[in-house]
Amino acid sequence: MPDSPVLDHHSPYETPLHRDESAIAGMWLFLASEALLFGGLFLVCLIYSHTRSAGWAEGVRHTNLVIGGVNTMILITSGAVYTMAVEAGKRGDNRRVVRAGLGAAALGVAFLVLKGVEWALEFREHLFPGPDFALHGPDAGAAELFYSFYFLATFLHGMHMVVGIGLILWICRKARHGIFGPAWNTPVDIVGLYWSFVDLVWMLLFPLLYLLGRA
Amino acid sequence: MTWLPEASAHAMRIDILLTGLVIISLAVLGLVFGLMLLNVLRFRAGRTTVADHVAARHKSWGFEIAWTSATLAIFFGLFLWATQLYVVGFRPPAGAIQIYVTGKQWMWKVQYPGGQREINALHVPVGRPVQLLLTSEDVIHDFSIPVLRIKHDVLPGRYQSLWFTADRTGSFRFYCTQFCGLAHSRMTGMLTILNAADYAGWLNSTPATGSLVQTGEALFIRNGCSGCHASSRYAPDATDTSRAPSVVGLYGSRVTLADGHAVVADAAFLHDAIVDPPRRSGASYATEMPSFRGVLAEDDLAALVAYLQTLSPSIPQDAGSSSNAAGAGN
Amino acid sequence: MARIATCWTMLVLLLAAELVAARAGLGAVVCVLAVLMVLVIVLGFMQILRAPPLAIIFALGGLFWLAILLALGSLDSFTRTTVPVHDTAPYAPAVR
Amino acid sequence: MSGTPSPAVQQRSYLWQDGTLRSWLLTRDHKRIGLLYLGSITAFFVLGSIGAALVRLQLLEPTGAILSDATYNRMFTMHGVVMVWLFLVPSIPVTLGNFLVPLMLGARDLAFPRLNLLSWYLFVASGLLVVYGLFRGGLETGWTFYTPLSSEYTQGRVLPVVLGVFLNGFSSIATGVNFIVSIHQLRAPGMTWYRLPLMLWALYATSVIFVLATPVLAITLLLLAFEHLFRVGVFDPTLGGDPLLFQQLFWFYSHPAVYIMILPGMGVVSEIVSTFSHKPVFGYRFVAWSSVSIAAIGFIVWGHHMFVAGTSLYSAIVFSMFSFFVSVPSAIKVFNWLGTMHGGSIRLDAPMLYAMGFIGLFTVGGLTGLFLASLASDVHLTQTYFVVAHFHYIMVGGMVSAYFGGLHYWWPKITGRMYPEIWGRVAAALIFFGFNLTFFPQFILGYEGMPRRYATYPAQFQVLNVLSSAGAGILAVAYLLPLIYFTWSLFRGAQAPDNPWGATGLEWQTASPPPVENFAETPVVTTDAYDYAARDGRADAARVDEGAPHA
Repeated sequence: MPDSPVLDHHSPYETPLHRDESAIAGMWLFLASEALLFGGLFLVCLIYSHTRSAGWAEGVRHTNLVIGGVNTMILITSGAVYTMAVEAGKRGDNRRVVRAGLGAAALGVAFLVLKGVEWALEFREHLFPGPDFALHGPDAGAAELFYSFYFLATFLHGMHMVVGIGLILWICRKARHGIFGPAWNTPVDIVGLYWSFVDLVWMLLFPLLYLLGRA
Repeated sequence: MTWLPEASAHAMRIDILLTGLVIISLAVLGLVFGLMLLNVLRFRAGRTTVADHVAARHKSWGFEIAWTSATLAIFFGLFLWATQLYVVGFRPPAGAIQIYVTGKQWMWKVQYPGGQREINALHVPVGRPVQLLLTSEDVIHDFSIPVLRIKHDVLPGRYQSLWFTADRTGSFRFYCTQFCGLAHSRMTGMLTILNAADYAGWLNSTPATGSLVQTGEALFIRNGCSGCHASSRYAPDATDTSRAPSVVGLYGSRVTLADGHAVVADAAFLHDAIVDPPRRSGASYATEMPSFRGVLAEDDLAALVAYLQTLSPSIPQDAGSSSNAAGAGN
Repeated sequence: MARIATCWTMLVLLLAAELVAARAGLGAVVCVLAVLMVLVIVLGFMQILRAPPLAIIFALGGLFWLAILLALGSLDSFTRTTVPVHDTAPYAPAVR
Repeated sequence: MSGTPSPAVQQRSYLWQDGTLRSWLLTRDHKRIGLLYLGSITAFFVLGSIGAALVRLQLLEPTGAILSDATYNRMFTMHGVVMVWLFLVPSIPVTLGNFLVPLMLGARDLAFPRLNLLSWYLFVASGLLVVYGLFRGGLETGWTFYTPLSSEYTQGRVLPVVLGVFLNGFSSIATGVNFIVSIHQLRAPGMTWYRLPLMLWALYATSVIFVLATPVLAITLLLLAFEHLFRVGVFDPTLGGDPLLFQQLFWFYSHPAVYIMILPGMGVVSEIVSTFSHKPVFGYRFVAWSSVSIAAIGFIVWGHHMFVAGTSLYSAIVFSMFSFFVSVPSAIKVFNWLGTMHGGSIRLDAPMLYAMGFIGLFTVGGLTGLFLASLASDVHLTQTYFVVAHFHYIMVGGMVSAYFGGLHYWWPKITGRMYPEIWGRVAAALIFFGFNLTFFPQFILGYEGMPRRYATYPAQFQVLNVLSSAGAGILAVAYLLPLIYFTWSLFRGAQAPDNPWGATGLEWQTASPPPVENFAETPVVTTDAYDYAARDGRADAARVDEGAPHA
């Protein structure tokens, strides 16, 4: 990732624009790769929610819809707020980048805190798969499969959130030194792509974990 | 080294397919190596004038389309041929003898419709379709019978089916071919294909469910004894004593204990050894045997000892002369 | 600024619609709404149409391979007939 | 034989400018990163070979000659894991690829130089984790980590090994992203797609697999780690989970990974065959697009690893058909290489010997692949030594030959020194012979039914196993030779000219070894790749300028 508006003499690029376009394209390629990372999880979900639908739905019914819904709202808002930082970066308004960035990061932290509360509740209810799993009956096995999926999916998404928050804070630190301008704001853009992607994954996970099969 | 026999009509059809593949492969290999050699001989540097580069470049389309479509056509033919032989495996004939095979680290347990059981051995009659219903108690195994050219993975939690009609008698090996842990290479056994009369005789002479010996064998497996003690005469690991002494031929043999004196391993010795494992002199094993005091009831111990006695067929014993003969409980 | 606000509103509305559809038990509708939300994010927040053309190629490529993974990966599970082993397995040990 | 290079060369070369350790470890120069990779994967190659040597020694006797069952299982697991992830997958892309991609493009560096360095550190960290796991406790699951053996029935060090392979994946993804963006964005003026050297087409296709398949491996391993850690998870059969789902996900990566390993080899061979035939590659566009189609079709054939695993009939038929399709582009390549040689002016230097070895052995590997793509014969042959022989023909006979061929071919460019030609040819011949002696008997063993991963085996298989082990001994010596003479040439080899082979690529138009900035001025490409007429014309013109008689 480029770290300054000017090209040094070893840079492989001819012009700064050429460099910035390459960086953005590279980020999209990385996101395509990330999509397949989550793709493996979606495949697991796709298969079990059909072949073991009864127990899977039972698992869905035991997730905490209130916290899940609030968290979805938080992420939508956080994504929107960070997109404002991207817009501010394009104008070269470094102070707004910092403010919007910190806002988005704070919302991200709120998401993680709520997620933690949700996990704690689930642990207390013995919803973590294992010998003392709370649900019983013929479909309990599939419900445990669901909770294995649930915990891993939320963990993986949470890890992406942590990385994303770290990246946003890094952007804020850079912006405080006022280095972004209309000519060069690629890092703000790239982190925005990543943050929106984390958002996007949650928009898919939310129905899979909380909605499909609930009624 | 003898060439692998074909013990079924299906095996023969597979061999014909393989022969076809070998012939095609040899033809292609001959072509590739031949052309390479010819090119090297004919066009070595200094032997020819430099070729006309430009002319050679634009004539390639005809060749490309020719060899692409030729390979495609050959491959599609092969695909159809091989698929039609594979589909057969999914259609077991009605009226096949159904034999249940259970894989477990690291043995094969076989049960017949009449209740007969054996370990690491499979007896089938010649000329009649046999369907094996395979499952596993732990990890994924694979039941492979090379002479029949068939194999199938054995998964925990569900049945897989493997069927065949053997057409010659004899004894052949079967293997576990899916890596299943420590003693994977010892998870093999013998397939014995018998003619109809011998098969009937074998079924009659093999004890069915409920005999003391069979109870003992089940206990021997379920309590984990078989994990360390080699117990099968069929498996190639019959002499593996790295973890614990083999119990094949143990009954009636002389055992030297840690304190130096030797005893004959009779029924009482076996009984006490299970409850309170003795130390042997000069022996070091990878595992140490726990005491089974309180774990096994006396009737369990009796059954175990009865089973162990069958593993020393040459020694006269109270419970029949071999595992194939009727056990004490009958 | 207006663009962001519009997108945010659309996302919130879609989320509400999702919840309603889920309550009504319309699974397919929920899936469609989720895909719409993804589209809003990709077009509105990530502005893929204003990214270099290369980015669009990469995104479509990722989508294509994701489709392969999901389609061929689930092919086996959806066409398989499984005979489960129940507790009454024929090799139930003779004792206990 | 001359001593140290002249001061002028030293000053400009990437090797000598600022030779401190720090400058190497923090370098962003793709050429130096390539060399860092070269050093690390050589170490892992040696480690993996030791595993192979122990395995072959063990199999000298039916009851197992030297190792216990447990140690044997750990050794073949170690051999598999180290060779696949720490040698074969990275080999050509990260060493030759890193070195050559910018040079062939006419660029100063890769698109993301710092990402490139990061990928090396990730690779080293992953290698250390894997080695830690394999030697402190060991792992006995085979490199395929099938559940539930790996998750619930092993005491082995699953977590560090799996975490290592996971990290290794991110190193691969970083490399892939870097290559793809570089090839799209950093082509020199005039370097159109159809003027790219075929090596770059191959590396581009490889990178696509890196980027799109590796993440699926990562998530699979994560699911496995979860299951191993908590003894419960999505593949757990006791919950009604499907252990085959692990295999689906695993092979979604691991089959394309086979093409990660072989495609760069094909690229190298295309370069070498063209250079040493002094003739453009026959059917350039077909070879180029066959790389891309191998990468694409390679994604839809993974199910052929599971024909006896208990998948559905439909799935088996679909995957078998696709598997036949994927061999068509490979066949196209082989015929085109032969077409390239036809009518050329062939020199049999060491790189060409390796390339011809590749063509022959890869053909054997590819043809035996047909036996395994055919459903009915696969049932008999899969999970036996036939499979072992088949993929070693592709991976070792093909891929490692190409890797060595490429190393010999570009060694003068990388180091500025020539390797001893006689020894290069001897090693190439010895590798070919030793390899066939090692692995051909295994085809027969497999047909006879000997299962793979067996620490002990029935006595009837001993003769062929002894032959195979003898071949492995020869192969070991043959692999040591290049290690020795390459090291020797670093100090005593003759100074390499800029273009020792009379090749056409841009990398040959700069100095040997190249200067830090690769090219004194950005090259402009005016001709197709492999345009020997243009190159010879330029060379003739240069000779005329110098007053030499026109040939």
